[in-house]
Amino acid sequence: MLELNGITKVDGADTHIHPTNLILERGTLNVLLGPTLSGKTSLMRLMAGLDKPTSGTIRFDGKDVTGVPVQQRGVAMVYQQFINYPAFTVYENIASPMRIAGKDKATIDREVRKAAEILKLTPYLDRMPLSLSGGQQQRTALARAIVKNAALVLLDEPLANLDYKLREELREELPKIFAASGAIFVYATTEPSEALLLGGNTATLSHGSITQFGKTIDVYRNPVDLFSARTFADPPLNVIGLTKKGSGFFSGSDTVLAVPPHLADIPDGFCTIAFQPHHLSLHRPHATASAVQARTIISEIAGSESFIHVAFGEHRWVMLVHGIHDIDADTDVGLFVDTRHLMAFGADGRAIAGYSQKAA
Amino acid sequence: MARINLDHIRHAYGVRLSAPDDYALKEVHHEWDDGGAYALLGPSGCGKTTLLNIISGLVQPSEGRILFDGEDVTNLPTQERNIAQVFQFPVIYDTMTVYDNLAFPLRNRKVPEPEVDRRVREIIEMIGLSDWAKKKAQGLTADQKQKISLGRGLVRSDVSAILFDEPLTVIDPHMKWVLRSQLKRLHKQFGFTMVYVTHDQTEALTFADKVVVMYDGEIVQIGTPAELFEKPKHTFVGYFIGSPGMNVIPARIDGRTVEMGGQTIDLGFAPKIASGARTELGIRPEFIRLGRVGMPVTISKVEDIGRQKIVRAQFADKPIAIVVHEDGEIPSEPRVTFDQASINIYADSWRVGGEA
Amino acid sequence: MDFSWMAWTLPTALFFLTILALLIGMGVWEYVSPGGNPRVGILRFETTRGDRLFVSLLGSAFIHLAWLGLGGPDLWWALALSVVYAVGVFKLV
Amino acid sequence: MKTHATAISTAQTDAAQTLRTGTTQAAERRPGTLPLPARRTKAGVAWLVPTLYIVFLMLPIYWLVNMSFKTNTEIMSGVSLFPQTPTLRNYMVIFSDPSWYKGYINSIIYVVLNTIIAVSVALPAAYAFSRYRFLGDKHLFFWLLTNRMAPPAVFALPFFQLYSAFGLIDTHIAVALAHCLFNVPLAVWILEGFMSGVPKEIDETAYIDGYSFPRFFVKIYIPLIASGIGVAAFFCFMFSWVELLIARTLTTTDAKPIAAIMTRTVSASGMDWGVLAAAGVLTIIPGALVIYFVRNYIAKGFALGRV
Amino acid sequence: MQKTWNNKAWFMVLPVLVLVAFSAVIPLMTVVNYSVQDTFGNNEFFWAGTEWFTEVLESARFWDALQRNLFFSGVILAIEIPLGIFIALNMPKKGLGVPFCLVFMALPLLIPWNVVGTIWQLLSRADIGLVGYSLARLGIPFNYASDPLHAWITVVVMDVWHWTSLVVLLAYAGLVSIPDSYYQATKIDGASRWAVFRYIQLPKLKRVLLIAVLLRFMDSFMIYTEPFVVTGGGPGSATTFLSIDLVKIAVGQFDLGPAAAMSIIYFLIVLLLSWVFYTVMTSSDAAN
Repeated sequence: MLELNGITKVDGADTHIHPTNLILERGTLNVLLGPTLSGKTSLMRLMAGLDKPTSGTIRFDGKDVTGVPVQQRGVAMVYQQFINYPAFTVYENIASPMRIAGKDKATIDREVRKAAEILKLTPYLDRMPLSLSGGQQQRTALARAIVKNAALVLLDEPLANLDYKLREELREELPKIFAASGAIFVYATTEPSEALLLGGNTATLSHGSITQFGKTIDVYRNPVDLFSARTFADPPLNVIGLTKKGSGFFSGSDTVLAVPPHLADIPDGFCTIAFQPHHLSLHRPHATASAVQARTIISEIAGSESFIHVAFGEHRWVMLVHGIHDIDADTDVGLFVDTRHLMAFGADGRAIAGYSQKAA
Repeated sequence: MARINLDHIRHAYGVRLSAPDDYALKEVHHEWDDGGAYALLGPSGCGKTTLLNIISGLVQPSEGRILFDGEDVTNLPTQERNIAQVFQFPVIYDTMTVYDNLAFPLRNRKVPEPEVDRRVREIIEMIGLSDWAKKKAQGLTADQKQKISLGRGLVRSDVSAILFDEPLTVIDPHMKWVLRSQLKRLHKQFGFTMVYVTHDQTEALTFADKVVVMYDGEIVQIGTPAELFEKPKHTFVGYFIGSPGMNVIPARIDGRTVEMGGQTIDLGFAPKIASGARTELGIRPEFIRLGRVGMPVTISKVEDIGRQKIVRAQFADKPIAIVVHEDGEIPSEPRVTFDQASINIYADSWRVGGEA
Repeated sequence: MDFSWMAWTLPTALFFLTILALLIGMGVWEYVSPGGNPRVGILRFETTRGDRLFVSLLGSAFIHLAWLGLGGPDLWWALALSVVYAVGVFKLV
Repeated sequence: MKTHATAISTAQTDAAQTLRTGTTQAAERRPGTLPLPARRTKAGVAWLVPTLYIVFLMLPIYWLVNMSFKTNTEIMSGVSLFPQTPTLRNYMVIFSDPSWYKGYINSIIYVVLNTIIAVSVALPAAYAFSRYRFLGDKHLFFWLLTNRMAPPAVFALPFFQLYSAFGLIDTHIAVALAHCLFNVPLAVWILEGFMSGVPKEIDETAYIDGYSFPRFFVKIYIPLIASGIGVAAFFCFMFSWVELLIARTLTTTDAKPIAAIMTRTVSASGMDWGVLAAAGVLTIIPGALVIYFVRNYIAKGFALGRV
Repeated sequence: MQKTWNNKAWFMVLPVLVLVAFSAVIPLMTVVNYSVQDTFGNNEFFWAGTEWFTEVLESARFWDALQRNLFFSGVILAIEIPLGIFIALNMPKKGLGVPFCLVFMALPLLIPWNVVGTIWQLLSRADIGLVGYSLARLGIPFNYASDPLHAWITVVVMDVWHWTSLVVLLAYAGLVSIPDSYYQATKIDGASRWAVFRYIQLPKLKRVLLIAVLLRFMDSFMIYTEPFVVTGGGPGSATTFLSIDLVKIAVGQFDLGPAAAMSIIYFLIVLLLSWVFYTVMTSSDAAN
C-alpha cells in the first residue's frame, strides 16, 4: 500500500504539487488523468522517490520512505520517451536491474528470455536499442520494468509516442503483464479513452492537485466538478449555461431542457449544464428526452459512428451517433438531449448533482 | 485544384534493388479526383510519407510518373508544382510576426497586397490567432505554432493540392477536434484537393472522403470510411480500422454456409474460393449481438468504457470482442448472433465476394 | 611555503574580505529566500539579485576608474557615487 | 495471456516486424537522405567555395613545407615553388639535437597532462551544471567562462611568482596546471553542452534500476557522452598545444616547449630558415593527427555541443 | 530540461573550483596587490596608492593601444564573421568529402600561435616569401617591417587565415542542425534563396554566431603571439596591442606596478564585454 500524506512539491517559486493525499492499494491499477503540465509527472516522481516532497510523508506498506533514495525503493518506471541504455544490447538492457541486484547468471538469463518472450523481443536480444523501431524500444523499456519485479510500477504516458494501433495492443497487454505480480500500478495519460480502457481507479489532476479519485467508471459517471467532467470527455463535453426554474432549464424566457428527476431537487437559479456527446442524438432515445433545434457545422464519419458538430445558439456541441450520418453543413436539425444523463455544475464549477445511471 | 495521377510509381531509397522488398514504396497506380479529400493511413514505415513526398516533389520516385491534371510533373521541383504542405512538427519563421508568417507564401508569389491582407485575415481568424497577429511567432506554444503551419498551408487559394503530414501530432486532444473539423469544413467550402497522412484511424476516417490504407509499401485498399468499415478488402484493413478491430475467425466454407468450431452460419451467398486457400470469417465487434439466443460464448472480461462496453469472449476457442451499448445488459448464459449482412469472408486474407 | 611575493597590504586585504563577505551574504540570502527574485528591469532582460550584485560591483569598478582618470585621487567621492549606483541597480535593474 | 486482439494482430505485426526491421522506418524519416533534385544538379559547383578557401588555407602551409626541404642557400637565393635540391638536412638537425627534439617531448607531456586533468575535473562539474540547479550555479558558470576570456598576458607574471613559490618552475606539471586556467572552463562548457543533449530520464532509469551514482557514471554515462569527452579532450589538447606565452614564462630548459625553442633558436646565429621551417612543420603534425581522429565530431564540437 | 534543486551538486563542482581558484584567484589577488604598490625587486614593496592607475589612465600609450585593439577586433569581426558564414553556406551538407574538408579547415587552428606568426613571416618577406616576392615582382613594394599599413594588412590577413575556420565550423554546425522540413517548407512557400537565408538560416544560426562573435572578439582582443612574432609590435608602435604592451612593461621593463594596474583595467574591460555577450547569449536562449 502506498500512502501519500499531505505531500507538496515546491521548486523555487513554482508549486508543482499542492497538498495531496492519496492511498493506492496493492494489486490495483491506478490511472493519473490530466492534461499536459497538470502535475502527473511530478506526482510520479515523488512516488518513485526521484524527487523529495517539500512537505508531507510517503509511506509504503506502512513504512515511511519519504527520504529514501530511489535506488533502495524497489520501483520500476517507464517513460513516454523511449529510454534505454544506448550502449547496451537489448539483452543487457533488460538484464541490467538484475545485474545490479546481483542475481546469478542462470536466473538472469531465464528472466530476460521470459520477459523478451512476453514482449515479443526474442529476435532482437542482440540488437542495439537505437536500431529498433519505437514500439520495440518501448517494449525493451517495459521488459526492464518487468524483470525488476517491483512493488510499485510507474508508467508515465508510456504509449503516447507510439502508433495508434500499436498503442491499442500494448494497452491491452500491459495490465495483464503486471497484474500477476500484485504490484501497485500507476499509469499517467492525457487521454480519457485510455483511462476508460484500462479501468481500475482514476485520479483526475488539474494544476498540481488531484481533483477526484475513485473507480474509473465512477469518476467518469459522477464527476465532482466541471474540470473532471471535461477531462473525461472525448469528444469534448457539451456545455451550456442555463437557469433552472421549476421543471425547466431556461435560457432567457425559453425552456431549453426539461429538468430530469435526478436534478429535480437542485435549487432554482443559474447553473452550468453538461452532457456527453453520445447523449445528444438524432432520434428520441427515451420518452423524457428534450428536443432542441441546432444548426450543423460539419459531419465527420469514423466508420461505425459519426461525429456531428452543431451550433446551438452560440454554443458549439458535438454529437456522437452510431452509424453513418452525413448531414450537409448549415442545415437545421432537430436533436434530442437525453436528460437522464445531464450533469449540473454551480458557479464554482463543483457538481450540484451528478448524473446517475440508476435514473434510467 | 488538380486531379492527381500516380502512374506506376515505385520508390526505393538507396541503390540496391535486388528484390521487390527493397522498395520502400511498391507499385502505386491510381488516379485521385480533383477536389477529393484523401487520407493515407497505415502504421509507421508503411511508405505513406514517401508517397506524400513524391506528390510534393521532395522525393523523386525511382520509377513511374506523376501527373497533375494530366500534365507530367515528375521532374518538376516542389516550387513549380504549386502545392502546399503542412509538416508533422511546426515549421515557422521565428523572426516574423504571425501575420507575416501567413503572408509569406503569398508575398513570395507576388500576390497584390490587398489580396494578401484579405486572405491572411481570413485564415488568421479561422485558426483563432487574431489576437496574436502582430506578435513574433517565436514565443508561441507548440499548439499555436502548428496552427500557423496549418494556416500557411491553407492561405493560398490557387494550389493544386494541400498535403498534410500527421499535422495534429503536437496538438492537444481537445484542440484536435476543433482543428480537424475546421479543416474538413474548409475542404467542403473551397474544394481543395487534400492529402492527409496519419497513423490515427479516427483522424483518417473523419477527415477523408476516401481513405488509402497502406501496409508495407503497398496500398491495400482505397475506399470511403463506410466501405473500409463494412467491407474491408483485407484482414489487415479489418484489424487496422476500428477499435477494437475486426474479429477474424478461421472458418470452413461450404457453399453458402460457413462453419467454425462446430457452429454453422448461413451466409446468404456462396463465396468464390480457390481450392486450398486459408479461409476466415471477419465480423466487426459492433455487428455481433449479445443475447440469450444464438451461439454460445464464454465471457472472459467486460470493459466498461463509459458510452459502451467491450466484451472480451471466447468463441469457438478463439478470442473475440463484442461491443455492447452503454445500457445493454450482459446475460449470464451469453449467446451471440452475427449480423448476416456484415459478415465478410476472406481467402488467404483477401476478401471474397459472392457469385452473384 | 613563502607567500610574501603576494605582497598583501591591509587595504587590498580589506577589499577582498569585503567581496568575500558580500558573496557569503548573497549565499545566505539566497538560502533563506531561494529563487533570486528574478525580474525584468530597465535593462529589458531578466536579472536575479546575483546579477544585480555583479552589475553593481563591475559598475563601481568603472566609476572608480573614471574618477581617477577624470577627477582627483580622492576616491571617497567615487565610493559614495558607487554606493548610490549600487542602490540604483538593486532598485531598478 | 494471448487474447483476441493480440492474436488477430499477431499475424500482421509479426509479418511487419520480420519484413521491416526498423531500417525502412529510419530511411523514411531520416533527414538528409532525401535525394533532392536541386542538390543533385549543383554537385559540381557545390565544392567551388570550400575548395578555394582550402587552397587559401593550404598555401602558407605548403610554403612552409616547401621551405623545410630547401637548403638555406636556396631559400636565400630566391623564390621557387619546388625545392630545386631537396634536402632532409633541416629535419636531421632537429632529430639529432636533444635540445630540439626534447622540446616536442616536453610539449606533448604537458599537453597530455593538461588534457587529462582538465577533462577529469570537468566531467563531474559539467554533470552538476547540466543536471542540477544549486546555489549560485549560473554565476559560477559565468565566472568559469570569464577565465576562458582572461588575457594570458595578465596572468603571466603572477603565474611565475606562484609557481616559483611552489618550486614548480620549469616542470611539466606547472604548465599543465596553468593551462587549466582556460582549458577547464572550456571543457566544462563543451561537456555541459553534450550532457544537456542526453535526456536525464536515462540517469533516473539507472537509479531506478539500482545503480549507485559512481557505477552509473562510469558504466552508463561515460560511454554515452564518449564523443563529447573526445571533443573536449581535443579542444584542451589544441589550446594547450598552441599556447606559448604562459608556457614560455613558466619554463626555462627542462620543460621548455618546442614553440619556445623555435623563437629562441631563430634569434641565435643569424637565421636558419630551413630548420625553422622544418620545426614549424613538425609542430603541425600532432594537431593534424588529433584532428583526424575527431573529424566526425568537429562541427558539433566547435559549437560546444550545443547545436 | 527541467533541472532539480540539489545543493550537493556543489561537491561535484569543487575540484574545478579548487583548480581554477588556484590558477585564477590567487594570481588575480596578486595583481591587485601589486597594482597599489611599488617595488624594486627582492620582494620589497612600498605603498603607492592609486598612483599607477592614474598613470595608466593618463598615458596616451595605453589609450592608443586600447584603440588599436578595438579597431583590430572590429576589422577582424567585420571580415571573419560574414566570410565564415558565406563559406559555411556554400559547403555541401553531406558527402565523403565533408569530413576531410573540415579537417583541412580546422588545421590552422591547431598550429602553435608563434608558428602561425612564423609561417606568415616566411610568406610575406619580400626576399624569401611567396607573397611578398610575388607582390614585389608585380611592382608593389610590400614591406610589413617598415610600412604600418602593410604591417596591418599582414596581421589582419594572418588572423583571417588563422581564425575564419572557427566561424566556418560553428556556422556549419548550426546549418546542419536545421531540420530538412524547414528547407522543404521554404520550397513549398516559394521562398527565394535570400529569404531562406534571412528567415530560416540566419535566425537558426543566431546562437552559434553569438558564440563565434564572443570567441573571436575575446581572442582578438587578447591577441599577443602572432603579431609579436611577425612585427614585434612595429613598425613604431603600429601593431602594439594591449597584450604586447603589457608584456613589454611587465617583463621587458619589469615595472610591476604599472603593469598590474594596466592588467586590472584590461581585465575589467574584458569582464564587462564578456558579461554583455554572455547576457545577450543566454537571454536569447531563454527566448527560444
